[in-house]
This record gives sequence, C-alpha cells and structure tokens, in this order.
Amino acid sequence: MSVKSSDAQEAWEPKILAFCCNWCSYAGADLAGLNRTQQPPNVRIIRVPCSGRVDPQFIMRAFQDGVDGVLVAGCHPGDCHYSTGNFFARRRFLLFQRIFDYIGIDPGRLQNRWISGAEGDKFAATVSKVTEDIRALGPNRKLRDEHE
Amino acid sequence: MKYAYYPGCSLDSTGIEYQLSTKAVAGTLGVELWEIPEWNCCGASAAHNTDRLLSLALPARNLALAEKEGLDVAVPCAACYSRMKATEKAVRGSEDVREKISEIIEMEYGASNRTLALLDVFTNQAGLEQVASLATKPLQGLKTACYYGCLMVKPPRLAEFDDPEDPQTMDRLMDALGAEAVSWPYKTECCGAGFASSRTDIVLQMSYEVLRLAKTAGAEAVVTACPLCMLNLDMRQKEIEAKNGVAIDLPILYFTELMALAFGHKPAAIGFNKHFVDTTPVVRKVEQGRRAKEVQP
Amino acid sequence: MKRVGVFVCHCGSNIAAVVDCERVAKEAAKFPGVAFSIDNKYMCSDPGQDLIKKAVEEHHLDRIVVASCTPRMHEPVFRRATENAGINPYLFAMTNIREHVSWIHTDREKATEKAIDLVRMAVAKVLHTVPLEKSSIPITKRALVIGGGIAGMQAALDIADNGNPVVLVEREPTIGGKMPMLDKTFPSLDCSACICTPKMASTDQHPNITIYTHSEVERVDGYIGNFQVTIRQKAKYVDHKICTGCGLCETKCPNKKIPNSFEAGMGNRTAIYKAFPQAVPNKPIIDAANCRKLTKDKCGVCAKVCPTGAIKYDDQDELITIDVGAIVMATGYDLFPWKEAYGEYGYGKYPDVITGLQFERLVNASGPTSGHILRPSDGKEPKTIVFIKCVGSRDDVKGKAYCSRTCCMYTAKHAHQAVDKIEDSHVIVFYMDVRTAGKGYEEFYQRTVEDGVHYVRGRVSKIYQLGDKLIVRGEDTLLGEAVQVNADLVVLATAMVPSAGSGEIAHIVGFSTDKDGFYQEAHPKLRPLETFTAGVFLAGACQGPKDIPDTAAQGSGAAAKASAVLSNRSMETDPLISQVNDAVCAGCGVCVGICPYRAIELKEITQRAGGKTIARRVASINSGLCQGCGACVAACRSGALDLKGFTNQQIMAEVDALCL
Amino acid sequence: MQGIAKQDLNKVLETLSGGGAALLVPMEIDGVTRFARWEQGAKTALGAGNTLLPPKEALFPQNEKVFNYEMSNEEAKIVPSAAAAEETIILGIRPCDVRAIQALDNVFLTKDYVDELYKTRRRHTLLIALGCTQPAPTCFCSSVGGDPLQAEGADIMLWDLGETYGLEALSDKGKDLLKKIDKFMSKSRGKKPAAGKFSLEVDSRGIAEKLHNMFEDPIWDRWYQKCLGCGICTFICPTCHCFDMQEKHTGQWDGYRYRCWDSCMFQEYSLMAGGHNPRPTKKERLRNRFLHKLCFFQERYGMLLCTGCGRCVRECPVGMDITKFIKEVSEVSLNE
Amino acid sequence: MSDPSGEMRELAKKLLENGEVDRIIGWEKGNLWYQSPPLFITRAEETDRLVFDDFAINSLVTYLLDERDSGKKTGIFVKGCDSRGLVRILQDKQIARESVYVIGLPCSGKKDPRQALSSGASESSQVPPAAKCEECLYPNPVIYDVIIGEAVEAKAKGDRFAAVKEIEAKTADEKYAYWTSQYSKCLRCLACRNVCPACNCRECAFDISKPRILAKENNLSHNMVYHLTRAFHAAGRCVECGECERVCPMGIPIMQLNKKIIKEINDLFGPYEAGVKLDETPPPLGTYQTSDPEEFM
Repeated sequence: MSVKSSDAQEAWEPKILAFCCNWCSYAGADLAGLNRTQQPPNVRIIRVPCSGRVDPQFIMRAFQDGVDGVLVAGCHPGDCHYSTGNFFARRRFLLFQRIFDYIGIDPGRLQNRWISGAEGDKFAATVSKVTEDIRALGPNRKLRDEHE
Repeated sequence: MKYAYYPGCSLDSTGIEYQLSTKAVAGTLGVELWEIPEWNCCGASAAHNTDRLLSLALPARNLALAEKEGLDVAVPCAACYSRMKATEKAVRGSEDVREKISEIIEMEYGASNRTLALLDVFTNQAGLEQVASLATKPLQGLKTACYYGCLMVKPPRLAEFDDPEDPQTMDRLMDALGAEAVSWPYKTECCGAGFASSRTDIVLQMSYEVLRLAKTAGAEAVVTACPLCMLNLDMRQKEIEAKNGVAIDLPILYFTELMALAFGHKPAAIGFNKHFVDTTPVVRKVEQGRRAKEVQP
Repeated sequence: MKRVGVFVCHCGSNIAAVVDCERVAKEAAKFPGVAFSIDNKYMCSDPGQDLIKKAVEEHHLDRIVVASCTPRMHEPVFRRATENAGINPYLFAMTNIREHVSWIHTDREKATEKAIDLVRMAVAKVLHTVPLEKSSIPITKRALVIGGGIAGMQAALDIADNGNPVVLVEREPTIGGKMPMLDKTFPSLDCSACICTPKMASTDQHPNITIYTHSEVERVDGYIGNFQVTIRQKAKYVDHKICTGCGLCETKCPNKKIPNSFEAGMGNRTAIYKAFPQAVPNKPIIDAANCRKLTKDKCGVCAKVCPTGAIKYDDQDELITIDVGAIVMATGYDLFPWKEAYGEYGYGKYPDVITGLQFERLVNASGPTSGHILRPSDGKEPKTIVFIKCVGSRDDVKGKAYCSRTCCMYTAKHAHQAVDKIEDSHVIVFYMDVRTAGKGYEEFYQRTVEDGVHYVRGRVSKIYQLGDKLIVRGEDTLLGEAVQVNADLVVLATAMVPSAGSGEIAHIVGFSTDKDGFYQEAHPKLRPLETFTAGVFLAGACQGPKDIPDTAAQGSGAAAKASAVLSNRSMETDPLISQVNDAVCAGCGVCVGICPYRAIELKEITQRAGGKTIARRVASINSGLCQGCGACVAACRSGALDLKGFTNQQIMAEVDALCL
Repeated sequence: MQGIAKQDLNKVLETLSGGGAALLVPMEIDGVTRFARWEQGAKTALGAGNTLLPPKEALFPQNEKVFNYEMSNEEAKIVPSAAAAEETIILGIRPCDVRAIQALDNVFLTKDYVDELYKTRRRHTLLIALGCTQPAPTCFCSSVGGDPLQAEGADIMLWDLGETYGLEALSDKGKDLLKKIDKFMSKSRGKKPAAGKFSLEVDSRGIAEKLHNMFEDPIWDRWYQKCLGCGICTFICPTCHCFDMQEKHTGQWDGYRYRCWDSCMFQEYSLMAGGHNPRPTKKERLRNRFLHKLCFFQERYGMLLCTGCGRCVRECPVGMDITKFIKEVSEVSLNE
Repeated sequence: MSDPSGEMRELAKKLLENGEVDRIIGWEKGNLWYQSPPLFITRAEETDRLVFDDFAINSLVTYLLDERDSGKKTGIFVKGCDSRGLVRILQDKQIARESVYVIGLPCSGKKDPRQALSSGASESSQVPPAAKCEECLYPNPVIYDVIIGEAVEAKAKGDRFAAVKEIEAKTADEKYAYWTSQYSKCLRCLACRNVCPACNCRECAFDISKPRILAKENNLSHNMVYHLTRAFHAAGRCVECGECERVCPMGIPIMQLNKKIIKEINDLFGPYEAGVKLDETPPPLGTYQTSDPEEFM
C-alpha cells in the first residue's frame, strides 16, 4: 500500500507496471519472448482480459505504491477480441491522461499503446521506449503514499 | 423586409436591365434593398484560380459590411452568389480562416448573416402567394424555359439552394406569374461562361446546346438569373445562329423582368429594350394571351 | 489461514539458464501465505504435475501458483492439475517467467529479481481467489432462419440435414428471394430459376423444415440456446390447408393491373396472386390492400369460383411462439433507390432508364416480354443500349462509399445477353473499374469484350430524353474527351443496400449493424459469420454485398455454426464472467449499454431496507452471454460489478505486491 | 493588570518559541485559518476570531500511529509507537476551545481510561487563551455555559485592550512562563473588557434531561432530512473525538496501525462486520450526534459536548443550526 | 426579479392539499439573515414558510435520493443548475420521472452564506453574487412540470475555462505544487461527494471496505486519489452546479478539476453538456466513437 522513500538514488532503476490485454498485447509480449527479442527488465505485466477492464483506480494505486510509470496496452481499434472494449479504454485513458497532466504528473508516466498479437517487435520496442522515457523522467514522487 | 443588396459589376453595365427590373420588383413587393456602400468586386472567375485567401477576402469585405448592419445579403448574380456562399462557408467552418480574413479586410467578419440569391428573396422569402396576387398582368400563355445555369445550384454543398439537377424555384415562379415553364433537360447545364473570352468556340457550342434544347422543348423565351448566362445566350445568339446555320430567335429575359412585366411595369422602364434578341414577341404574346382570356371569361 | 504452494519451472534450461529458479522458490517461501515452495525441471510433465498433487497432500495446500511459461498455452493444463490435486481449479494463478523473463533478458540477477516480483504478484492474486464453478445452460435443439432467399434456404437445408428442426420465416408470400427473378447466372450462364426452384422445393419438402411465408419475426427474447421467438403470420385470406393451388381464382380476379414486385415493376398481377408460377408454397394469397372484396366489400369472385372453398375473407393475423437455440439471419438486400438521388439521370422520369433487375425480367423467358428485350416506353427493340455501373456504389456523395461487388459481373452478363439477343446492337458500358475477382469471372468479362461490347471508362454525367432517344453524355477518361451516345435503353447497375426493415429486425433480434446498415460481423476476418450476440449467425447479402456462390457458401457456413450450437444438450459457460453485488448496485444502467453481448439487463429485486420491503432494479448478468471482458466492471463507479478471476481486489493486490 | 504592547508581540512570540517549544498560533494558510507552528516572520491571525479549524489536532491529530508491526509466516511482533513529547504552547486559543479541551480531557483521561498518546501530548501543552470581546454572529458560548472572556483551564489569559494585550496567569505553569517574557511586560492601564452582544442566544438549561426522553420523538424526522451526511460538523468541531483504527502495510510483512478521525455522520462509522448497521439512515446518525452533544455527554461527564464555538452553524452547507434545535427541543411538550 | 414566494406557497399548498405530492422540498428562512436552508414539508399549513430569496442557493435535488425507495411523490423546486442535476439523477435511473413534481424557478444568481459572513455584510445587497453563479450557463430550468416566473437571460460571461487555462499554462511542477497546497487541506468530510447530483450511487466506492480503494489515513496521496477518483466518476456527469465547491469548508477549488474534465470531454469527444437533455444517455465515458482521437501510438 505504500512505499519506503529510501530508494538509493544512484541504484535507481525505473519500476514500470504494464496492463496487457490477454488477446493482443499479452500475446505480443509472448511473441517477443518467442523471438528472443531483448528488452530492459523494468516492466512487470499484469494480465487482464481486455484493456477495457483496466480501471484508472489501478493506475492511481500503482503510483501511490511507488511505480515510476504505467503502460496500458490493448488490441488495435477494431481488433478487440470483445469488439468494443478498447474503444471504451481509449476514451477512459485519453481523458485520464489529460487529468494527470493537469495535476502535474508528466503524461509520459502513463502511456497507452495498441499492440497486436503479431507485433512482438513492437511490444519489445515499446518496452524499451517506455523504459527510456521514464528513466529520463527520473523517479516518481508525485502521488506517492510516502511515510517515514 | 430589408436586405443588403450587392449588385456586383454587371448590374450597372451589361446587366442594366437586371438592375432596373430588380428595383421595380423590389418596389412592388415592398422589399427594401440597401445597397452595400462602396462594395467591391466579388472576384468571381479570376480570384479563386489565383489565390484562395484573396478569393475569400474579396466577398468577405462586402459581407462584413452587411453583417455590421445585421442584414442578410441579396445577390442577383449567380457567380457572385457562388463566391459569397463559398466565403460564408469557409469562415463558418474554420476559426483560423475567420481570423485571417478579418485581419485582411481589417474588419470583423463572423458570417452571422446569410447570403441569399435574389431569386430566393423574390420567391421563397417574399412568398409566391404574394407574388401571384401582385401579378395584375399575368403572363398568360407564355412558354418559358427556366435556365438556372450552373452556379446558382452547384455544387450543392456550397449553393444550398434548390435541387442541383432539377431545380423548381423559377418554374414555380413562372407558374405564379401565369406563364408556363416547359420541361427541358438543360436547366442547370453550363453556358460556357468560364471560357467567355479565352475559348469562345467552346462557349458558342455550349450555349448553342442550351438554346437548341430550349427551343426544342417549345419555349418562347429563356428565363435566367445570371448576367453571364444572359451575355452568352443573348449577345452571342446571332453568332451562334450564323455558326450553325440556323435561326433561333429566342428572347432571353431575367426572371425579374418577367416579374416586373407581370406586376404591370412598362417594358421599356424595366429594360426590355436593352436586349440583343428582340423581346417584343414576348410582350406581344403576353398581351395576346391576356386579351384572349378576357374575351373567353 | 490460506496455504499457497508455489511451483517454479526450469523449463529444462529455457528458464533456468537465465533465472535462478532455486532462489526464486526460496524467496517465494517467505511470501505471506506461502506454505510450500519448490522448483522443478518440467512442471508441465507428468512428474511435474504429480509434484503438485503430492505437495497438496503433504502440505495441505489450498491454492497453487505456477511460475513457468505463458498462461495462454499451459493455463488449462495446470488448472486441470490443480483440480486433480483436489483443489478448485480457479484457486490457481500462473505467472510467465519464460516468454516475459528468461527469453528476453540476459542479466541473471535482474531476471531473477523480476521473476521473484512476478511470483510475488501471482501469490498476492491467488490469495484473493475464491472457488468458482462452471455452469451450464440447456440448448433448445431447433434453429430459426430469418429470410428465405438463397442464403436462408441453404442454411435451413444444411441445418435440417444435420438432423435438427428448422423454422424458416419469410416476409414475402413465397420463399426464393431475388434469385428466381434473375434470368441467367454468371459466369456459367445457367438458368437461374432452373437451379433455384429445385432448392425451393427441397426446402419445402424437407421433413425437418417448417416454413412460415408471409410472416415476420416480431419479438425475440432470451439468449443462445434459449431464444423465444414470436412470429406474426400475416393474414393470407386463403386457407392453404384446403387450397389446391389450381389457380382458377387468379384467372377470374377482376383487378389485374397491380404492379408485380416480382417483375420489378415491369409486369402486373391480380389481387389474389402467386408471385410466380413456381412459388413455394404454390398457393395464392390475397393482397388485402388491392382486393375489392376486402376494401369495398364488393366482388367476391374468387370465393365463388374456388372449387374447394378455401377463400377466407375473415382471416386474421396469427401470432406463433417457438423456442429455438440458434438464429441465422438471411434477410438479403434491396436495390439502392437511385430515383431519389440521381437527378442527372432524370430522377426516374424517363421510362427507358431501368435497373439491372428490371433488365433481368426483360431478358427472362418467363418475364413480361417473354424474354424479348423490348423497351418499356414503346415496346420497341432497342438497338443502342448503354449500361452504367456504380450507380449508388462507390459514390459517397449521392450513394454509398462501398463497392457492391456483383455489378461488374452482372453488367457483363447483361451486355453479353444484349449483344447475343439483339441483332445489330450497339452496347456501351460506362465503368469506373472492372472488378472480376472470382472463379471464371475475368474470363467471362473478356468474352463479353470480345463479343463486341464497348467498354468506356468514365462516368455518365447526364441523361436526357430527346425525341425517342436518350441522350447519354459522359466522359471517356482514357481518351480524355467528352462522349455522347444517343441510346434507346439505359440500364443502371444500382448498388446493393440492406433490405428494407433489416435494421428493425436486427434490433429485435439484438445485434448491431454497420455504418451502411449491413449486419455487423463479430470479426471482419476470423468471425465473418457470427454476430456479437452469441447464437446469432449471418448468411448472405445481409452482411454485405455478395454474389450467389458466396451467398450459398455463407449459408452453409452459418448452418455449420448453428449446428455446432445445436449439437449439444447443454452448454458449459466459463465462470470467469462478471458478477453483480445487488446490495451495492444502484441500477444506473451504464453497464447495459457498454456490454457488447447484451449480457446485462436491469432486473427487479426486492430487498429489506429501513424495515420495509422495497422493489428496485439492479444489473443482472446472463452467464450464457457474458464473455468476461470486464468493460462493464471498469465502468461501474460504485464497484457493484466485478469480474470473477480478475476482481478489483485481485488486481489491486497484484499492484500492491509489485511495490511492497 | 499587566500587559504587553502589541508592537512587542513578535518579540514575545520569538521568546516563547525560543526554548525549543512548538508555538501554535492562529494563522491563515491557503485560505484556511488554523493553529500552526509559528516561525519568525509568520503572520498571525489573532484578531480573526475563531479559527476555521479548532486546535484539537494539536492534541488529537487526524492521523496518529499507534504501533508498528513486523510479521512472518510464523510470528507477529508489535512495536508500540511513542507519542511525541514536544513542549507545545497554544497561543490565542479562545475560551470555547479551551472548554473543548476540557471535554477531550474528560474523554481521554478520566473514568478509568487513560489514553497514553493523548496524555503525553496534553501534559506537554500549555494554553494561552485570548478572551473574546466581539462574538461572531455564529457564536453562542454564553448559551451553553461558557464565558467569552474567561477560559477556565487555560494557563494564561489574554485580552485585547487596543494598544496592548492584558494578561493574567491562571496556573503555576502559566506563571512560570510569564517570567520568561517578563521584560516585555508593563502595567497596563486597561481593565478586563466587557463582552459584546451575542446574536445567537438560546436557553439550554435542562436540555439533557429533556432529550433523555425524546429518543423516539418526531422531532428527529423533521431535523434529519436536510442533513447531507457529510463530516464537516464533526471535523471542525473542537469537541468531536471519534476515531477509527486501521492498518497500513509498508511492506509485505510490516506496517503500522494508526488511528484517524472518523465521523459519526458517515454510514460506514456504525457499520458492523456482519453488514448490519444499527444507524442505517441519516436520521439515526443525526440523532446520535445531537444526543451525544446535548444529552449523553452531560450524563456521563457533567458537561455538554458543545461549547458554542459556532463553527458548525457557520460551516454547515445546509444551515443546520444547533441553537435552533435546542430552542425547538425546549418548545416540545412531553405529555406522558 | 419579483418575489415568487407567494406563487410558490400557493402552488405547494394546492399540491399538498389535493394529494398530488406527498411532500415538498423548498427553502425557508434560517435563524440568521443570510441563511435560507432547505425545507421539507408535508402539511399544507407549513407552506407559508417557503421562501425564494437571495440565499436559496442550495440545490435540493440530491435529497430525492434519500427517498428513492419510498414510493413517495415529491414536489421539488429547482433553479436552472439544480434542474440539470435532476436530469442527471433521472438519467441514472435513480428516481422515476413520475415520482417528482418539478417546479422550475428561473434564477438570476444567488449568494453564498459563507461569503455573507466573511464579507462582514449586514444585509443582502452588500453581499457579492456567489462564485458559482458568476459562470452560470443555464439560469432557466431545463426540466419542469410548471415554471414560476419569467425566463432569465444567461449572463454573458468571459471564458468559462479561464481558470482551467491558467492552470494548464503552469509547468508540471507548478501544477503539482498548486494542487498539493489545495489537496493538503482536504479533511475528507465528503461533503463535495454527498452534495453532488452526479454522485448518486447507493453505496459509494469510497465507503466500501473490501476492497478499500482509498485508505482512511488523511494524507496528500490519498486526498489526491480521492479527488481524482471523485472527479473521474463524475466525468461526463458533472452538471456544473458548483455545489461541491460551495460546500467545501476548506475552499478547495473543486470545480477547477471538474471544468477541466468538461473541457477535455468536449475537446476529445465532441460537444457535450451534461444534464441538459433528458433523453441523452449514456454519458461520454459510457459510449464511444470509432473515430475518437488516437493518441496512443
């Protein structure tokens, strides 16, 4: 529920959480594995059935807990296994990202991508890019539930 | 009813009869036409091929002057109408264009007023019932081919006026005036005005088709709402006849002239004598028809 | 106290080469709730699975976590292993340390740390799992086919041949659809009626098929396996049980000038009529709007001449209710109403500008001209015929943006027929592109060109009548010049649009249509025959413009889909679906609109509140329809909805576990 | 009377906070008047009347750690949390809020229960009260047994005499402290001022006894309806002291237990583990709050749990007015 | 504005007398001159207490939720802003349209009791208009069974999103510092939630303990999550009545976040005004367009 604010600055590695839909993005991650496409080891995936399942609440919780960035990945529009889930997700996160920005949290910390089950390379590239972006932003303190 | 009135360049020159008859009709209908002071050229036929902003800014200045007065604009010429509608739409559709145009003309213009074709003003806005009731000298038995030309109805997304393929406004007007509107297929074909000076051969051919089909349909006169059409069909008729070796002898009249005639204005006062093709057969035919009707009861 | 067992797989060296599996297992032993933790060479092997069983017995485990490969592959295997070990298969979580760790990283230390994180997250998740049970829903072994054209007949026959009863509902008085109207079919030029009418007869005679013609589906309730359908049998005024179909009434009916829709307006019929001689059922009905007896209480001739007394002027509509397990939609197409849009072609005021379907009737030996191509205005044989393609198709200003697929071929066929039947004919086809994707299609088109048909690439801008000629003006874009043809007959290849009323019936059955009104398939590539509504399938042109072979293929395909549903007595449903907490649900209904499967409805519940019993409405999940996407859950503000297997609590526990 | 010149106030504050004590004075921070730690240069809001937030958080913070824990799969270890023992001076507290602290003392320090966390803080706290000469329109301390000019229980009493603050030590601790600021003191010419007029007045005598028999009275049906069920009144009340106990995990196995303010107006406050709620609607919750303030507390501790500070009257967004309630109760005739 | 109290009382009396409603919710005069708190009455003789003066600022519509299961019919007075809240509650199906008799009151702006007190005023005319009324777009009720008084024109105001834009212009750290100063104050009294017509769930997610989405500990992190969640749950539902900000005792600018969301929804998903049209449902996050913006790549 909360984080010890004792990350040693020099040893800091970005901690990134990814929500991947089972049918496209998680499969894309699997394909990247199958192809042995190397990626930075900073991303941890939570598998969800559909990007439409992802509640902004989870994202806020992750930032409270101390992640440095979150990636939400789903099927390309029109390809959703459940036909429409990613359209709702798109609306939700388009809006949510702008709220984040308004509050002062860099929008780069919450990224969204469409990655299909065939796009192993794109998955790996996304992980690299997101890790790079967040490394550049540095450790996140905003929204963190810190205590002594 | 009060409208800002944009005569455009032809109404003082080649289209003087359009001007005369328009004012006569407006007077009878009780439509007040406030001529936009120091109006400028709408840029038709040249500007939109040269520079888009210029082609929008030219009409915009006239429209902005009317907007200041809170007036909709009545436009007699179909080409002017088309350019003004284009401007109105562009300004309404884009904040960016609005800002640029306002800057160029050094006046705020928000397109809050409407551009209306004079034909629209004198029919739909004034009401055909009123027109019919004022037609004290109905054009009994006159067969007319209503020629809308291209720019008044096309492209439909711009013109937003009547059906682009088979418009009826003028046809219904003729009906209200007691004349007959023949059914013919070339109502909205082009007369070739775009090539008026550069390729007269094309103009002659296209205008010939218009006249030929009007004649074939049995028309005794062609009615138009465009000074450019008038120019090609009236002024060039002799040339067309010569080139094709035929006699056409088809008077070309503005719809306002026929309205004024039916309202009882003297033909000479409304420009009937300003045409190249003799218009007296029309006047005669109308009088004959009226007399025949009076005899019959 | 929950007792979790953690099993870390080496996958030979696939995982172990990069991840220190032993360390992962050792760390896992320290996680809250973990009672046992071990690593193993191959967890998916039989000894690996036995290991789970043994550990459960020895350590009294009640939850299992396996860290191995992707759950997309082996989750079912380990669920079964969990079940075999005596634990509910849903008290199980799996995490992927192969595709997502060992195969994509080389740094052993970092990879091992990541694997430990992932296992911790899985353990946190599994602690919040509850036992789940699969449920099953019964299947009614009967199918409904809506629409009796070629697609509907094909689907009905195939389902019936599979041994299941089928109810076929057709709006018109006869089945057959549009195909019997056609003369020849491309590219083989065999007689359309000759191959279609036998199909109609087999449909009629199949012991498993019940046909309701002149009927419409009025209401559909329920869900896959359990639809309740209400059919309105419209009054026929002829008792088909008694009627022998002798046709005497038709010859005597005095009202003979009613345009026959079967002739596409090119011929007439009587008020008591069969659409065409081979109609199925081959018995007449009375067109009430045009019958003098029914409208003015005069005449009554048909009743007088009927030898069997089958005429029933007091016939009423009848409602029939049936239960079915699956539904096939085959509502077909109509032609684009070109007369409303194409002013340049005269808005329909020139009688000799006709559609392709009208041309079919003109060339058809059983049509109004007995197969002679005669123009409607004066009955003369046209010599110069112009065909215009893409009228309403590929025209997003006046018509539809899409290609109607069949027009290139039927225009080629028509052009060929015109050349074939009319001596000294001059046939011109105006086209935008020629699209002939289909077996034997291109060859057919080339033959038509060789026949002497003149193909002009360009649009026709205007048609007008001058004397007895139609002046057709267009452009030849290849030559870059204006073209004018003085034609005797113009045939328009008008676009295919969804049949009238197809949107309403989609709404009644409960699935969506696309932007053009065609029925929306569940997936454009992989599920072209399914809708988002489980148990409802698509066949033929209702899904998009199609020619006959594609339509027949889809009919069979939809039948196979429907038969698969009907092949079982009951259907198991996945327990990983949404659930509602009635006490929390406020019944706002946002979820109802979000569900792509119409699996949520608001139902009334009663509850005790403040010492009173109150009735209120809450969301209710249909386990037969819910597919477990969870979109409704994320949209539910109060958290009344949750997704079993991916609950809010589970996901938040995973999030927390990542950072703690 | 002794006094200090107003122009010396900053120096006095500096001296008081000099010994390492936390000096809390009314200040306006981000638009909210509250007691906050004074530091050199800070602007006080001594003249702004009653602060929006009462000083109770100095003794009873909104969140307070109770103990830390460390666990494993085998055992659990508790590490009690030591309350801060920082010397604290609350300066500028009004008589109503001093009475409120007396009420809190009753709760946390008497009747066989002593709350160690509270006790520690209280023992290290010194109160310098400021008498009220001009009651706010929402003040009604005099109606519930208070005196706007005199704060029994404070260590030192201040009065605004225009150019100076008059002061008087009420306790030994107060006397000791005054010695520290001796050099700023002079003989003030003014004398203890008179209190201005109250615009809210109500006779609360016998209210507890009357309410004792009004649990089922229809008055509650009239009063609860407009209540929003929010916690404004409880959180800004100087006497409200309900709290909840929660745990916070700081790691997989460790964390701490804390207590935090709770509000009896919240639905969850009285919700029991099995799902039953003995106070299911706003009616029961509002009744409980008013009875606690005006009846139960009086019966248990001999004082009302309302000191007339007027904060709830001022801040309640639906105009719930406890003086109006008291008046209505007094008008009820109980015929039995 | 003429005092509608007489008409209100008469109507309320009639409704109660002939049993058309079971109760009436309106406003009455409080103990202090600047208070006009909500009033609930069930008897015709109490209707004389009804007032509609400068301080009748409270929205009454959320009170309907308390009786959503009772089957009682309520007569309720609504101002323009309140009526939008009522539409929202109806759209969320929390009460049936038939269970309310809506009496509309056009409103030219109210005053805030807290401002009356803090401004040191001694009568209404000295109190400035309430902040929330300054940006009113809908002074006239959008739903009602009967309306009392003449329609009022919406105050022509500047940019509705001016405050939002001011914040948008800050850097990320400035923004965060600004919100930190605001959210640090939050007591979590939940008044903003309880008064909100868009917060009409039976059980709020914040009140559910399993899973607890928000710890009860009061700190910046949790306070931020509280405010972000509340605003997000109200996204597309917020009717801009401003009650949340008015009731906040700590002066947190709650509407600045709500307005940001309204601005973004309009920007991203097209023009949308919550609670204006009763048949317009679902809210923007409950639907989608395939053509929605694509900022994910």
